[in-house]
Amino acid sequence: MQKMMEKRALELLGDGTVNRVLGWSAGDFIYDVTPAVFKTAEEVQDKFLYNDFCGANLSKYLVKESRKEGKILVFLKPCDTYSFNQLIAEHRIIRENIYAIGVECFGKADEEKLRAKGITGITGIEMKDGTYTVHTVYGDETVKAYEVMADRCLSCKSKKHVAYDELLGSEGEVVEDCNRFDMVEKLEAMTPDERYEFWRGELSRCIRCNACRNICPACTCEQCVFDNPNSGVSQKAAVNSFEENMFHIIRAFHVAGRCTDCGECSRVCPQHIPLHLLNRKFIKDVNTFYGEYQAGENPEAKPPLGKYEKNDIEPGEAGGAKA
Amino acid sequence: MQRIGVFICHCGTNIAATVDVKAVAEALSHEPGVVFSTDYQYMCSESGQTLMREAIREHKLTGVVVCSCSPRMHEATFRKAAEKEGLNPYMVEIANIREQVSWIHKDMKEATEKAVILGRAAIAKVHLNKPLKAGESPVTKRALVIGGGIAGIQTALDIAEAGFEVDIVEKEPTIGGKMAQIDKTFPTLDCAAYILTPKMVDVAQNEKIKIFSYSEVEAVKGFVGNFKVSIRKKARYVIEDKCTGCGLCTEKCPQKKVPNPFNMNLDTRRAIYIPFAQAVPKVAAIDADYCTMLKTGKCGVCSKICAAGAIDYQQKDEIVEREYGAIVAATGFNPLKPDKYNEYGYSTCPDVVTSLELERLMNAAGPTAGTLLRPSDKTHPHTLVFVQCVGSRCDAENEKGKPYCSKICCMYTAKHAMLIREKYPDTEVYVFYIDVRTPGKNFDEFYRRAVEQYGVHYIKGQVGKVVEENGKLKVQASDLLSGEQLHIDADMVVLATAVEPDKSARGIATMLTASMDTNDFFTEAHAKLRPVESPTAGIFLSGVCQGPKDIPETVSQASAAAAKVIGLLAKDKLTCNPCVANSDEMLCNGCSSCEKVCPYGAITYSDKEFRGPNRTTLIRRVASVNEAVCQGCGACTVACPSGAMDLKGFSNRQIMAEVDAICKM
Amino acid sequence: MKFSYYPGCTLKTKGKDLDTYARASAEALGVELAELPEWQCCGAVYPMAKDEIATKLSAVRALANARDLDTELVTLCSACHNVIKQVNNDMKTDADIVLRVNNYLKLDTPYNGETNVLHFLEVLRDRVGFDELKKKVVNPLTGRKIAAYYGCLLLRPSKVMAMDDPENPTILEDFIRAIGAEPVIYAMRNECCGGYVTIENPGEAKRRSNAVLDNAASKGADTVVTACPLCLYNLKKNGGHDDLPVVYFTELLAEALGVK
Amino acid sequence: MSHNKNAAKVEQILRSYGVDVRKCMRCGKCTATCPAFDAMEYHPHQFIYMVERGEVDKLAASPSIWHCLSCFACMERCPRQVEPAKLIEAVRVAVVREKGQNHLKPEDVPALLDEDLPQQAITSAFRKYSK
Amino acid sequence: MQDVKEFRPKIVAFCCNWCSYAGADLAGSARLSYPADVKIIRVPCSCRVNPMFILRAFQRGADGVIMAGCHPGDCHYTSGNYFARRRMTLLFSMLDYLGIERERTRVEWISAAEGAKFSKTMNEFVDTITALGENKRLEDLRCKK
Repeated sequence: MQKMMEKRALELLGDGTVNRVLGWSAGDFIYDVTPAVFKTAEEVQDKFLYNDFCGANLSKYLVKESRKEGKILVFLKPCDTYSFNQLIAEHRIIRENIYAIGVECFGKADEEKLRAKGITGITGIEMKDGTYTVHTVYGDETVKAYEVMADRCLSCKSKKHVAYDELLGSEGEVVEDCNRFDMVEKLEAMTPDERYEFWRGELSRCIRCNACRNICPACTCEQCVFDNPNSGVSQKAAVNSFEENMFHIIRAFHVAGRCTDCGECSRVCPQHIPLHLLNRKFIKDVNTFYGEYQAGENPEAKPPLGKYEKNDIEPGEAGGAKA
Repeated sequence: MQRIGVFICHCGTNIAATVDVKAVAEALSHEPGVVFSTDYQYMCSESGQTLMREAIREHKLTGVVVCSCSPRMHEATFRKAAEKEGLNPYMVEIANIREQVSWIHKDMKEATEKAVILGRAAIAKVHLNKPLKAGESPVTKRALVIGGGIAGIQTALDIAEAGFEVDIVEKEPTIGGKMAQIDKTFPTLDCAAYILTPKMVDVAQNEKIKIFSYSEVEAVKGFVGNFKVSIRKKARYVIEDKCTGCGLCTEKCPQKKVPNPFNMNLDTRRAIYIPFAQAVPKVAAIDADYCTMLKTGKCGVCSKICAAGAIDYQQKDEIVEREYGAIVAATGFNPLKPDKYNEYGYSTCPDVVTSLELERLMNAAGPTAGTLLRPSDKTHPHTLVFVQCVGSRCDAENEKGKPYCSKICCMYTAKHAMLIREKYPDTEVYVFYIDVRTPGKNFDEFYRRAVEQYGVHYIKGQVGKVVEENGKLKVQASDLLSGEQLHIDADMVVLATAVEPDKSARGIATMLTASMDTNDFFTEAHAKLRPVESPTAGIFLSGVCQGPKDIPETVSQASAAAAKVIGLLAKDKLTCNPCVANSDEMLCNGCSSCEKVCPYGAITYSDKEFRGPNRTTLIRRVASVNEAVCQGCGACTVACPSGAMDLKGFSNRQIMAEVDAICKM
Repeated sequence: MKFSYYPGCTLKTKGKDLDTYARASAEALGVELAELPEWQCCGAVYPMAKDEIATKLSAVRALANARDLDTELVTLCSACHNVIKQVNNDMKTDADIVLRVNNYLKLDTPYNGETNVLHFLEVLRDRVGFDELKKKVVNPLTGRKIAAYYGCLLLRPSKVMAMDDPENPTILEDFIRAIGAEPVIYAMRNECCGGYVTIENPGEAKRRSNAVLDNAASKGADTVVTACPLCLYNLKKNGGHDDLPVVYFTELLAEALGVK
Repeated sequence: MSHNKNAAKVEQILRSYGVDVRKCMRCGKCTATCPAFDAMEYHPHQFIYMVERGEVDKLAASPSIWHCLSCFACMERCPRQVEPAKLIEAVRVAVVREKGQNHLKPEDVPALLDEDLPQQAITSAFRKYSK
Repeated sequence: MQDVKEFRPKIVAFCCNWCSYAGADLAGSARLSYPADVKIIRVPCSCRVNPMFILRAFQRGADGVIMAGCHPGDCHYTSGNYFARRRMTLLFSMLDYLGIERERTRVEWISAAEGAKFSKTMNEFVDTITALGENKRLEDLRCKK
């Protein structure tokens, strides 16, 4: 796949269709992949990478990149295409300045899970028939994919590309039984006290590094309310438990109906707080109360908080979690 | 830092009896920014306002807090007073310590504490207040009246009299409404037609009035002074300008079996018809549900005989767009259909009729040419039983009826009883009542005449069951004063059915954003002091759409509504509400979230250049608000994730400052 | 189409006809009426007092049994229908009664009004459909003029019974049309026949039932149908119209379906 | 009877009844509709008013309460949802709950029967008239 | 000077100007009392109520927050309360999910004519919150005096 992508990138750069390529670049380690913009064929040949560690969602970078001179090539995994569409719906990226190539994804590996299995010194990774072959400095290891796959990929909602100019591989399909709400349901089934304890345990670890917000493709505000001294709610470092509550509830509310459930927030959280469970609660409630809605699936669709029905459920009837 | 003056109103003893006003003034004087704090007996009085103005001058106040009655009462008064002293009126805030404190709390300590807290919240808000300047919008000097009954007719005539243009939209082919169906009017017993039809002619001849008959309001956009209304002119298949109203077609049409709603379906008319002889406009209409030509393409009799060539089978509904400065709802009423009250046998016995049906049976222009005959066998009835309050005064849980008194039934029943006894002295007339309600000029005298002069039997009690057997209506009823159950063999039973708002009213209210009560009557802006205005600016109420009324009351209210409309149309400019949304372009993402929730389409987007880093320019899509269109609901402010959209006068920070002040306690 | 069926005491003895003809007709219509394995007398009159619990228990047992069998519950006798449907409504809406009944009964699963109660007439109208019924009629009762007698219990209180318009019902008339006869509409069809005081005050019962049949006869009826054994008894015995036979609606149904 | 005892009885009846008697607007439709009017000494609208006035003893002693046919017509037709039939039942229940006040005794039954009388009539009579 | 102090909740009520605030005025003029613990903040429409305000109130020590607006269908601005309804439905469900007592938040539709409902609602809400006790789960302790 990497070869095919590299080939197309070079062709498109070569024929002048695009003047830049947005992709992934290897860092110090093969699993330490970072998004990067490649401006020349040399850079592409030198640094471009696509492997089972390329989890980062590139669509958000287009907010800035698509406003620059010339067209840019971007590679989008299925889940990234939802974010891409949502950003188009919100006029945050300029479609004409983008050439999007959809690339297949069967789930990305979680380096930390590999390490927990004792697999270190990784130099390469390949997947075949649900098994990873991991090349390490100590030799090759094989491991069942589901054992070391990122959590968000284990409950992947869709392998379908919903937006692209060109596809490498198949278009893919929506995953029907993705079970992504299992944990939400589990929490809902708890008593309020248990839920409170759960979230206290999770959110109290927050260090307000803002990584979740910075990575989130729905958080593209020119200036975040929490950074704006005039908003009346801007805050400095976390001092007190409420701060994280406020920040995370408001952040989740701001992306409610817009979050595509890409899972980047939880992926980048250095404290491993399952932030996606907040977003998924909103998604589940929206589905339950107002009918199935997948943000980014269709850029023309009206968002659930931008419309209403006269007989919508009343807040008092919504009931929340059942004990 | 603002320089704030605080004024605590005693409201006589209304506030001062429960709130220690001196203590409140003292406590609030220590709040940051407060440079003056006092109490006074009546802040809204001339001298109270002078006190405030002097303080503004002497203490160079930049903000004012008045702790008094509800801002819905006197906010405007105090703002005007401040403005006279050169202070921006929007630097004045009210703490409501009457409705929310003194009137509902008894304990003085508790009430005083709460008053202080509400005062603090208002002070906290004023600290963040900014001078606001209200924009102006022009006024379209034309009014729309929805409904062409006596209410709409009177309102339109009065507005036109003052020199303004008026359009009447009437859903039926003619104006006239319910009054056109009525025979005589109480308490004078003059003929409804004699007094109504001249008015209808006045409407037709008035150059300022345009009638859209057989038309309905389709959509309403805009706001006070600047409404844009789409009117659907329903296809009547007759060209209005060509039809001379000769009526030949209505005699020659071969389709004779069309129920005639003007006569309460007690007789039939043709498929092409003019509702009644005095119709305005006197233009025929074809009932598409019955016209053979429209249904099968075969017939065309009316077209052949129409010398004016007015028939147009191809006519389609037409949408007309018109602009108005004010809109009057005069949508009227209908009598409740008593088909849920079949203990009285309405659905099964033709001789059980409603009062409006009886009007037609007694009207010279009605199906029996004014001779009272039983619908079943066209014989003269000798015994009539009237039942009052059918569907009125029901418990709120009763699904069949209405909780209110319909107000007009006692009087029209007395009228019916009297007229029948006068014309047919051989009849016995019984009226079963719960109470006889006759508050009105010459009303009780009228009712007493029915009893004393005409010998109508008024019985305190109700009818429980009507059984039709061998041509008689066996009426089983109670007589509560004698404690008997009565069994009367009657020939006719007349039901005084409840008045209910016309079914179209709910949809019209929604279009007008005018509020309604649970019975679908329009709500007035103030039950006592603003009875002909809707709370929505520029929307006025005329007639029964606001609540049950008789003709004199309807006409009074119609004229009152007209006076309000004239007052509005006489203005060249209206001051807009300055508390509108405002988008901070530096923060706006251009994401369109706000636009989706704006009910007025007040938000537009444009690409703007912004300075980027390193002397670059960035083009960004940003929202802007049309301040003349925005009504200031604030829906957009919550939809906006970046906080770029805010509401003047109710900004995020102002509201949060109030929250903080209240929670601090 | 399978339903749980609650016949009630009277239908096992004096009102056998009502039951037998219903079963025969149901079979002909492809409706399975499975009699509840155990049922007790419903009490024949709905206890209106809010603080009466004991007299509601047998109805709740029947309702809970039907619920456990995952079926709707069909009744035939007007009185049983009235009692069971009203008790069921209590079990849906009155928290206090629900609590006390369940505390008393100690069912495996507390009963909360889950069962849907249907009168056999409703089965004919809403499940089989009168149009469908009409197609299955082999022996239409053409020319017969039949007066439907509803009485009190089928229709009232209408908020709970919710079968038809309590003052101008049509279900029996539509039924009569479906079996090929002509319905006779008369005002007394929903007035009480006085059945409940037939022991206590036969004079009163006579006056009431006589008024009903007089009204029906005046409209030209040749037969009166009812769904209530007590009404049938009372109208026959006290109605004073030997010229006017009173029969169960199921008898005419069976006749029309050719299974009598 | 002392005032307090009467108050307790009224309260008991109102509890069984479960409707607010003050909803009644005294239109008399219940009495107009009542098929058992002729047999009664007091009539439905009076039941309501008497309970409202606390005159339950007079009512309890009256044969009227046994003449109600439980046909629900007054409940159905009352415009104020006052449900007089329920009140009458509440009074009946209060009476039969007092020992020895059973209106119908088993030993009286055989004399009343004929061969066609449905069980329903006897059962309902017992339910209504006895404890 | 104080003996055992009974718990008096802090309750913030956001009321829309056209219906519920007018309903509160009507409750006032009809002298239909409700506890002084309820403090009203006037907003133009229920759709002006930002979830941030509600969280802010809790942060600053409110024990209960109620939002009151026009009945659905009767919004002065046509549709504001419909949007507010969706927002609050989701927000309250989220708060519940985080283990914050559901009873602390409430939405009621109270018209300008429903003074009695206003008073009844506030009385009920104060009772509910009093029974629940102090809000500890959302309070920012630094904001406490």
